[in-house]
Amino acid sequence: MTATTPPLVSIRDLRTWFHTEGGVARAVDGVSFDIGAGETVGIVGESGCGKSVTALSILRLIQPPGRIEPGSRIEFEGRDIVTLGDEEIRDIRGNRISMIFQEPMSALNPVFTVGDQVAEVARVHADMSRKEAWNRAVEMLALTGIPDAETRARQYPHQLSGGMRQRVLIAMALMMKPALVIADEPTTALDVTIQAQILELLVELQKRIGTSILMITHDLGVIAETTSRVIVMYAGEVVEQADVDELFAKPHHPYTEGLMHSMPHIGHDQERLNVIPGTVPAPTDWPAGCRFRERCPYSWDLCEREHPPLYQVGVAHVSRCHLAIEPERRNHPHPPLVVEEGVAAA
Amino acid sequence: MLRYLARRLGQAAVIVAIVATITFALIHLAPGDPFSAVMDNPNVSERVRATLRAQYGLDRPLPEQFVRYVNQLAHGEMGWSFSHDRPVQAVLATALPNTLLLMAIALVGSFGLGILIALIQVARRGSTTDHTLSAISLFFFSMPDFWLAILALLAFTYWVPLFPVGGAVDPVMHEYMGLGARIVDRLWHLALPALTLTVLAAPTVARFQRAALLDVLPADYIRTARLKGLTEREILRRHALRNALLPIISLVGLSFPALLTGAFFIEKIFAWPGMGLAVVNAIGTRDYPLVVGGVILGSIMVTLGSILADLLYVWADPRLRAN
Amino acid sequence: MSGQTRDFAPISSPRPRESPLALGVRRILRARSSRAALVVLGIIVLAGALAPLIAPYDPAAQPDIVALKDLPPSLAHPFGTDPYSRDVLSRVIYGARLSLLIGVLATLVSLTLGVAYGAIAGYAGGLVDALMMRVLDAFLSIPRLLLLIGVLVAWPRLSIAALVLFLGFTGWFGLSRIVRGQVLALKHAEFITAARALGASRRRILWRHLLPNLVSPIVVAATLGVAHVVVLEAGLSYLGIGVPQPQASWGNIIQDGADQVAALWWMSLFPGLFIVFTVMTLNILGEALRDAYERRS
Amino acid sequence: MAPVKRGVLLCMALLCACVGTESSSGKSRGGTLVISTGGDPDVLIPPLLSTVQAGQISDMVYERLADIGDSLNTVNDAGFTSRLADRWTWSRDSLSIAFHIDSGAKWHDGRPVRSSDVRFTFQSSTDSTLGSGVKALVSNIDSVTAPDSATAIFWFHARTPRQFYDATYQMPIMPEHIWKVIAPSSWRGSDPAKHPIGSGQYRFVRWIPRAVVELAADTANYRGAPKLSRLIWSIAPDFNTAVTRFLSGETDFFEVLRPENLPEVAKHPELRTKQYRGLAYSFAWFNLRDPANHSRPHPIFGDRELRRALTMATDRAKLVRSVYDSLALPALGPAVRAYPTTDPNLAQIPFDLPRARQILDSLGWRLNAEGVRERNGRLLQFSLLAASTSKQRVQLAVLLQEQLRQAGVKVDVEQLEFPVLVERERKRAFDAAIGQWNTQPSPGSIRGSWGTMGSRASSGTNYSSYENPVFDAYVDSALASFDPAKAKAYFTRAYETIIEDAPAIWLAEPLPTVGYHSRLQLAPLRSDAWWAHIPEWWIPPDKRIPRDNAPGPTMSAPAESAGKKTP
Repeated sequence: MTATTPPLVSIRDLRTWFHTEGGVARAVDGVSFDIGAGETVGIVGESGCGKSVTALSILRLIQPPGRIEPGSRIEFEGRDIVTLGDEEIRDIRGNRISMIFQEPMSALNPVFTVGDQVAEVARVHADMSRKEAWNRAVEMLALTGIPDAETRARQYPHQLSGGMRQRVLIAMALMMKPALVIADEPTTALDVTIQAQILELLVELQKRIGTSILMITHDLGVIAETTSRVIVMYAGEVVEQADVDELFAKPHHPYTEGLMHSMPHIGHDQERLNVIPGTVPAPTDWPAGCRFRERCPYSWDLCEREHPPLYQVGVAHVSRCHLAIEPERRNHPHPPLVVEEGVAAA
Repeated sequence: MLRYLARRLGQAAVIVAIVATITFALIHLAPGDPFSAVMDNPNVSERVRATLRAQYGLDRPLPEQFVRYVNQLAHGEMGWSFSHDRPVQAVLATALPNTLLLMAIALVGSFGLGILIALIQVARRGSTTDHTLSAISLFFFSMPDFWLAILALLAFTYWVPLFPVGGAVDPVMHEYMGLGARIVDRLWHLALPALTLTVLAAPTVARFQRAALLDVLPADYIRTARLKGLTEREILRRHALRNALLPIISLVGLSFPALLTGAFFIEKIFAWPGMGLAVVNAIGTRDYPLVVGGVILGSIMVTLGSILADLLYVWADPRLRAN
Repeated sequence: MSGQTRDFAPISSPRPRESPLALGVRRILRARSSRAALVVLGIIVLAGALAPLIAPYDPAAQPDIVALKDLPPSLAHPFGTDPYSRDVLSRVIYGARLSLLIGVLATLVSLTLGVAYGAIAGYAGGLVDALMMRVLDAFLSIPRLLLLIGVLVAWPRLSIAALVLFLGFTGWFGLSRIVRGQVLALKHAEFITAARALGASRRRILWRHLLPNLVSPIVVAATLGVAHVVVLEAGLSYLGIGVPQPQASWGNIIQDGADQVAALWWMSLFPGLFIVFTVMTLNILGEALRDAYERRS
Repeated sequence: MAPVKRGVLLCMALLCACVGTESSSGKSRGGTLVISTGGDPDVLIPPLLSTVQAGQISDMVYERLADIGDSLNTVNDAGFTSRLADRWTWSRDSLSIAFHIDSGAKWHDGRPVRSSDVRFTFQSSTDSTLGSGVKALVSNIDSVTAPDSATAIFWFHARTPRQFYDATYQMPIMPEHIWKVIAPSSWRGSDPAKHPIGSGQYRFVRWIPRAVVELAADTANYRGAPKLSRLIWSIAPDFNTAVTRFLSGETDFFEVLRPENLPEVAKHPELRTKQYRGLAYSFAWFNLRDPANHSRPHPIFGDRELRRALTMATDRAKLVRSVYDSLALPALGPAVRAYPTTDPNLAQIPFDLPRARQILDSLGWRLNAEGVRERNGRLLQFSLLAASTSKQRVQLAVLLQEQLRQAGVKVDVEQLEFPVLVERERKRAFDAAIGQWNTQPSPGSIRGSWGTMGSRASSGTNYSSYENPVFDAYVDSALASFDPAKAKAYFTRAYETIIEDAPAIWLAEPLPTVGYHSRLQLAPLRSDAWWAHIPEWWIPPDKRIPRDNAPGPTMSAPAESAGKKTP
């Protein structure tokens, strides 16, 4: 929040709800944050906490029954993405904002050559001939470190390795030199040795192109490695936000604390952060009060009564935890209320 | 690839051999001799009787008859059609191109139409248009072939006489027409039967294609396409359709029996001179060799059809093409 | 939310929380389209079952072959009369009875054969299985109508019982393949292995574990199978090798008027509509059931 | 579709309003007649053909020595007009007739017609290896000799009223040079059977099975070119399509309209209909012999009383009205009203259902629980064959099925394609069948279809095996009589005998009605063959449509030789 220039993206009170037969799933429920130009921001949290939906909301890629609720605002380059026309939002996608998915395997269309798929971005957004777009695609593939890009471009996704495919996706994302790249768990599906390479590549390319990156991950290692500011999400909300050093040094929210404790050494992949007992509650049924209460070792009656606001707990450091007003309680943890079994599977 | 083809053709040969065995069993298990009507008929010439005897070895022991029968079949000989007074294979060879023409047009037409309907439905999934088209598809899907053909005949040759009542060409004037007029004459006669068969086959395709598209839509690469800024229509047409066409190709093979069956009724009702008409007429004349020939040829067509579909599948799917 | 994986579990646990039949019924009752289908089909079935009570006339009676023949639909004869002065509505109602009966009985024959053949092939495995599957391929590649034509021409003047048998004999190929697949998969499923380890006999395994899992594909196949037989029987009767006169089946009512479709349009239209609605409702129900079973996980 | 069964003798006159118009400058020649028909001809060889289509085509391509007059007199040569024979002389004892061949007569391949062709035609028609039904019909002819190339002499066994008729009507003359190289047993499948060469006013052009037969005017014919330059039989796969093609203008002529077609025709102002007296009658006949063992009587139909009861249970008038409306009369018996020898007031077995039931009861056939009669464990049940190709006959069968059900008789209707049905009849492998005889101008054909001779001879067509010497004797006496009144009296006795014996339920005598396009100018329709005068039909030039002026066949006619003679 120290940015002096106006932020590139400014999200205010973003609520993305899914209106299903089983009720309204409030996957993202009042999220606000900014991303500055050239900045790398991380969002961290467990599966189902709303990070991916937040990312998709920025691109308005939410499919029915999901919906960005009225009143939400996503300002980007001075326009509100939420209210843009279909044509305008399409003009932004892949052009000003692009995204890298976590499954390079399935994110590429199996029946087209990778070159075609990368070139398609240019064909949509730039007034380019087939040939020009192709050349550009090959150039871009080469830039992402794919050896013999010309040949590779003519191959189909199934002929490439996982790391190679992720590079293809990166090439696709950076094709139009977008202002913002959203990377949704870009390395999760990859081999440990490849993970580091891809992250390096991302950082390097960001420097070269000057784009902002929103890095979404459950892996605090990745956050530490790449980002300057971190947003911690839980149960559809931002629960803590701080510069990366501040956060690692002084995590405030018990959830962040939990994440830290479960953090593996960098390079050690772990499917799930399972050190925090229990799981994220169902999005159709967020608990009243603090949503982390049932898993929290410090919770007390206030947590049940009152939904915590974001407390300012440091310089550019906010946290959605009542501990901000009764910090001494941190010294008296108790066993969490829930046991694993009590949570019904969705 | 070639090895695969060879293996499939080998399987096909086994299948046809089994079909031949089944038909042979049918003939010989039947009460009374299906050939007695021919053998005792004074209107049947001695030549035909000799041919039949040779073909089926009617006075020989059963195993010998069987070997003989299979051997003849292997050489493409299917016996003598006494109602046509020609070899069965000659009758079927004359009729087959007409049936294939009808089936080919209906195949292309029904897949085109079915895919189009599915695209419209999926583009507006959940809308009234989608539901209405689904209901219409199901309605036509549930129709007996012959009934739709009767209705089509009734509607377009009696009530609104747009098309001729039957046949492949104007039987009287075709001979005296110029090339252009002949082509027009052919198309005019072809239109209604082909259209009917198309309409009969399209619902299956539409229903299948709709399901296939809906299966594909949640795929990650569709989201990738959206992310690129493509319009929904482009996504559907380019990315979803290409992938959803793969399962549809296997439907090509599966739809052969239905198309063939449909062609039988349609040829009968529109007097289209194909193998269906030949076989259906042979029912009445108890021209058993022709009926059996039709059954065997039909099975060969179905088998080849499924091989064709497999090859098409391999060709269309880059993942398989490489191997 | 991002990783929307769809895992189809073809094999359910040994003790589903509710029986497949109950599940099917519940699913059918939930969707509006299948509820409507059930009502329409129910009416047709009921009409057929109660034919002697509700048909206004004797379906074979020719009350006045001069004055009452070829009458277009009217109040007295809502579906008109045929060239023999028979009431077409009564014939359609009796036709429902016969066509559906043939459909159901032939399907029962098919089910028995299909389950037996598929189960044997799947259970035996190895060479037996391979051989049985090749034979099945051959059967599958003969279009059913053609096969039936071949049979019916060789066996002229068949009784309706024989017609049912032949329709049944030609309808089990698809199902037996499904059954074999299920049996094959089940054979190696954990709970079967467990049961075997616990010393359960083969028969017990078959009855307690295999059959319940086969119920779903069988119910679906039966529903769609009846629809198929109804259409086939109509086609064969239309070709004059199905149900003989003066018995009424939907197909041969159409055949009776086929000669003068333009003049006697009511003879093609009404029985045809009954076929379409029967088949349509059966298809809707069959699909609803299939969806119900596939989505269960 | 309907079978032509050629029978024999006697004579009679006929009626027919005449439309024939005289006008025949060369300019009026031209035009195409397209005839709608529901089936293919079988084989285009006069002694072997059996379908009406083949009869029509054969009569256009081949010629007889002399042709029967419109009065259909069959006694001696009154009314006969010259054809291949320009004159003939009777021998003094009337046991031979010498025909003189027209010197201009030529085969369509250009060869002259000679007396040896006549001799050849007789010899091969009676050759037992050919297996022609003609053999039985010309049994009174001993031989044919050819003393010179222009004279053919027919020698007869006995003096009968129908010697001349036998010699001419039964045998269209065939070219010896074409046929002698082929063994009679192989004629059917031979090439000339499909591409006939005759001497008639139309020559054969093409036959595409299941589609079309085309003939073209033989412009060089010794009797002059016919008025219409082209005849086409448009072959529809079924009756219905044939009618529709006629209604839609695709064809010009349709030979047998059904009652239900009449309103349709009335909707088209350009179409006309015309009724004429036909020579056909239909019936449901019983096999009097056991199909399983021909030496035994049929277990059901062997009983005359039972057969009479079945006739009694049938409301024939209503049945005929239902199927034919006004286009048929109830049949009198094995005869048509057009014969002068037929008494239109022949006594009939009346329709009397209660009486029929009584008789069946008294014969020991008792109703069982299902309403079917039963005697000694045997059901009163039989199968009734009907040609599936003729909807009217199927209709008759189903109507009969229900009427007999009222009397407690269970009938299974079995629909068979016509040739298969005939085959079953021929082998006596049937219980009962719906049949129809299209008879010849002479009522003598009754000997073949209902007489002992027809039951026993291999070529006989009395498939019911009805045998009654009394009936045979009356028929023989009638046929031998030169006195019309006597002949009629004998025939009446014969008919009464067979009607009382009830070997069949006599059903309908159709009044054939043709439909035609008004631009067509017809000549009289002859009862035995409406097509007999087609060479005189014409289309006025101002009414012609494009197809009338279509160019001639592209194939070159076989040898359009010189030597023409125009009368």
